[in-house]
Amino acid sequence: MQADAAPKLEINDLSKRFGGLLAVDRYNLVLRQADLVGLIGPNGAGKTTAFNLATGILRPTAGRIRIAGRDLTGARPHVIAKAGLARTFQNIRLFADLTVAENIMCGGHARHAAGTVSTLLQLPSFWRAEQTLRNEAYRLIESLDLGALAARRAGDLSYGDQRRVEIGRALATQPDVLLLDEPAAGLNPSETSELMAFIRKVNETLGIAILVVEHDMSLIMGLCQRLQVLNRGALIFEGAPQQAQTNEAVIEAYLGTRRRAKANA
Amino acid sequence: MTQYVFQQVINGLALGSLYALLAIGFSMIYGIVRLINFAHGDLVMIGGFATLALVSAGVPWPVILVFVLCVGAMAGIAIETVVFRPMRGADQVTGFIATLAVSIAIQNSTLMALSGQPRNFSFPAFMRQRIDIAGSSASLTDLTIIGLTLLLIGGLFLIVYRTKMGQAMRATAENLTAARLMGVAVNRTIMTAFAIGSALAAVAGLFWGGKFGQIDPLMGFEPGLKAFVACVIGGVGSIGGAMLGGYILGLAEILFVGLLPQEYSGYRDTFVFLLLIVILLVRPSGLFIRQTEERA
Amino acid sequence: MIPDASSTSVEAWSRPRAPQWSFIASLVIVCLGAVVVFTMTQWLDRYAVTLCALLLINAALAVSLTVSNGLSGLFSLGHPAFMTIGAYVAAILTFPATRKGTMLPDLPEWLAAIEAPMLPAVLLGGGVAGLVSLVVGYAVLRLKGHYLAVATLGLIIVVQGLVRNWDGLTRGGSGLSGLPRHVDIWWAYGYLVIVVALAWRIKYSSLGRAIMAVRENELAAECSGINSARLKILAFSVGAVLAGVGGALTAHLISVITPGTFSIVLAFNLVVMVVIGGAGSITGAVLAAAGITLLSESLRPVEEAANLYGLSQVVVAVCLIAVLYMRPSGLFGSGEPSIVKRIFGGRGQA
Amino acid sequence: MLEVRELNVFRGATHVIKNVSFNVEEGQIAALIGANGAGKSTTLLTLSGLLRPRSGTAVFRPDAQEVDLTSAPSEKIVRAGLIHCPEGRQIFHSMTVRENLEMGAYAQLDQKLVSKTTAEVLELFPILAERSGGMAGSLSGGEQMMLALGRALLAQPKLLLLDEPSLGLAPLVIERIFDVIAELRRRGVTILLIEQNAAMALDLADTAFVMETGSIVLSGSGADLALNDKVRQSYLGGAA
Repeated sequence: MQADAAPKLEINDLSKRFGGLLAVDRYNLVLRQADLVGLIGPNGAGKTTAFNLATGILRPTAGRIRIAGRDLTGARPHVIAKAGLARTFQNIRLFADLTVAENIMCGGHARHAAGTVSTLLQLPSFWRAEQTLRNEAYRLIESLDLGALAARRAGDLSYGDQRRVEIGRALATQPDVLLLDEPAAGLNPSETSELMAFIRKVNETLGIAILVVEHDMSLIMGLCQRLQVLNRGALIFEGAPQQAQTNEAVIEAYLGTRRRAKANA
Repeated sequence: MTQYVFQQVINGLALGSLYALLAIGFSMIYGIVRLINFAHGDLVMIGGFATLALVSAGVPWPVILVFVLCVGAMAGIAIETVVFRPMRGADQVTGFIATLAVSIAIQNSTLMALSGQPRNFSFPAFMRQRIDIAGSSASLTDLTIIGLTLLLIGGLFLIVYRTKMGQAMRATAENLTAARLMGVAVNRTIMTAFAIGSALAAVAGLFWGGKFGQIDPLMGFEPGLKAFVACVIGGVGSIGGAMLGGYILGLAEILFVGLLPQEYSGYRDTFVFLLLIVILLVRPSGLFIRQTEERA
Repeated sequence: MIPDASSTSVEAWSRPRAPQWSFIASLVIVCLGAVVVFTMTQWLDRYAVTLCALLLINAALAVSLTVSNGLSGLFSLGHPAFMTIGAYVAAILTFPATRKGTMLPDLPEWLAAIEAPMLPAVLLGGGVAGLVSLVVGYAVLRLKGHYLAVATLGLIIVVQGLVRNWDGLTRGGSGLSGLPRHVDIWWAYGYLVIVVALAWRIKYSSLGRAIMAVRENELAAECSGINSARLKILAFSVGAVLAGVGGALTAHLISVITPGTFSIVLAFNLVVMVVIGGAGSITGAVLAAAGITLLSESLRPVEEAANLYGLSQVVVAVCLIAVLYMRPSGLFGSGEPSIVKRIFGGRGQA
Repeated sequence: MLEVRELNVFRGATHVIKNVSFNVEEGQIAALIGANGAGKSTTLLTLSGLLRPRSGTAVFRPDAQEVDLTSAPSEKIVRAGLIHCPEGRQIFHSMTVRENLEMGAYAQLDQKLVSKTTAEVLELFPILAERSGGMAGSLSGGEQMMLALGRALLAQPKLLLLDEPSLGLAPLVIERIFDVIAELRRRGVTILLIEQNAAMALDLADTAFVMETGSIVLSGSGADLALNDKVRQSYLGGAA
């Protein structure tokens, strides 16, 4: 697959202030096709806030967000999603009362659904749109190996399955960029390694650029080409994952000083 | 002209006192269990009928006042324990529907028991006289209502800000989980908030009857809704805000009717609820609470 | 990466079209209903037929509230406001021109001359209600949960206040009586069929799924590219149009409309029907509406005989509290019973 | 002092805690580490009586008493000396610093003891004395954590449950907080600690438990676990 050199997602000097607290301080990120970048930092460092800014849930105090070259700073989340930026949530947010298949079809709604009038009159274009939605959802469900769960209520699934469905719903929007917020939280190690393989597959075969926030260092180290470290809202490191482990500032802020003391002893 | 305006202001303050009494209870209950208690207005009716029963039994007025406070408190406790406590933890809308159901049940049970016929209600005759103040005159009824309301609100502030129970109530309202972790018995605390709020509403019923001269089983509906408007004006959940909201609403309503030409007075309630919708849209957290952006 | 699923299995799983026979089944059921209605008109007295017509209209209103509240998760109590608007618009249009001169002397010339037939009057009534709901919805739908409930309750009072005081157009508090009795049980039945069909079509379409997604988790829906503000207004306004139509039909069934005809108690009763039926369940709304209407009508003789006015409302309220205790999600949750879905082709499930 | 056996907790339909058993001995610091969502906070909430388990036992034995944590109301658990300092600090923002501390002593009847402990807490955290009349919400994150700790100390804990005390704090403040925790152990308070910063937690802990998807998968002394490959891999930032 020919990598497209133009950035899919470009974030410049993004800042967010809550009252007196600078939660995100001049955050920068460039994601090109098939990038796989990790974002780590202590709890409360501003990772989720950065995600919420990028996806339009919060309005930035300053800075720019460009998606595929379009300036979408301050746009509503559904506009940003349609422009090609999809995400998952730290505390899974599925449509609990809908089935797995319906959840995934919702991801395709923005691109394929028939208009209101066409729906109410059930014109041929309505049936065509429903057919397309279904076919796409089916293919996605097959590839995610969710076939057995398709008719189950999403709220009744196990934690791990819910995570997969949520990623599936994000993929159903056919994004260029995928933001994953702690995808391995609550998964056991074997589920985590399955998830890693899956993320890699999505990244490599579909060419989707991925930014992943995670505390599980084995996932971050095993997966990411590039690593960003955020502390108290500001980037303190960006570079290869291996370099992060020896970086003074990163150790100080995140990996812990006492460990180093012990290792030296 | 100044005489007229003065009388309108006193009238507005008296009405505002009623709204304030109701709104404070409403706000306390919302603050502590995040429940919009639609049945709160019906305690006005219960207070009104309790007063009427005691008056016809010949009980002296100061005793009636105390009794009505107790009746209101007991009614509040009963509603809380029987209906709302089992539903605590359900979502807000479910709770709201339940309060709507309680309100309809109370109203219609009273209708069944006492019929919808309005009953006459009056304070002792001497309350009808007018008092001269600085060249203008005001009715003793209005002045009494204003005075007693301020006393009751003062007492409430003492309880809330000077006693251990009050402190537990504020803590529970702000963060129920943390309050439990401090060893606060939240069920008892919530019950107390219901009791105090409901007692104030029942006294508002006593005043309401005295001011308007009539009571009926459905009388609580309108003041209940308006207490909510008063809360929204002041910021739902804040006791001081509810009090100010009540007075602002009372004054605004009376001045709307008193100062505009006659033909607009029929739009009084329309005006009140347009005000509500506008405030909800412009400052959903109320006039006196600073807007803050939640950290998502 | 996506494995090429064999085309047959795609079709088997994902055929969206309702099987042909479910269309026929729906037709058969509609016809059966028509036969029942016809039998009623032959055997029952006029009062009973009117009562049945009211029951059908109530059921339709409950279903329309299912669209605007149940699917979307909004909690609006504004239905009576839209019914009042629809009823007055239609009534002013159909009122005999000869009597408008005396009862509504302030009408503009062109309105005074009109004596519209029922169908356009009803549609206009629904349309005006819909327009009002767009304006109101734009303002109010940003509110959440019970704030929205109280704001829409306020809307009822605002509309009633306007109607009561706009004497020249509405004849104020005394209302408009002697409306032409254009509406009979057949209108009511047709209205119910159309409302249920529309609700069904919305629910089992991508549109309905998206609306339910907003109900389940607005933030996640937005981040999946769903324009939640637009869908909420859409659901609210569809409900308002249907309510306006229902109000117009009711007024012409009982031949009178006053500012208080559609009150807050009605809002409560409709909400009870939706909650007991299960928010979002069309079947549940129809059954609950029928059950509650029958229950309160059957208590009416008791109320009159024992002089216990209010009994039926107390019973309804207690039923509601009992349902909230025992089955907070209502009789059918937000789904439809599988047998109903099989007959009518519910296509939401895989 | 604390004995948990076969505890199972559900939140809605989700099985969050699965057959969890562990002990905390008097005078020790025990650490519970694991990923976000593994069930650590749920465990603490169950111990302090805010959530009820579906099955299993949890017994708290301060002095000669015995409190059944699966059935006792939370106020009784607090009075027995099991104090939970929750995640995210959960101070009362719109109350003053002093009032927050008073809330800590809410269940205490012995006023002499309360004023003695208040003096100790203010000595431990002088900043709280300085700001005692100010609104708690206006404190910085680190100061809020100190207030939360001070409030918990005023409840006279025999067993202190600490949920992520380092959350969102600067490294210097974290070290200060951990120094205080060590000091508390010297004063005889038993501590059950949840910590994201596994390195610091293991360094301090006498015993430690690793939790994954609702179960305890590893346990041992803090020093042993710090050397465990799996722990290093998952929680200490890879092989160093």
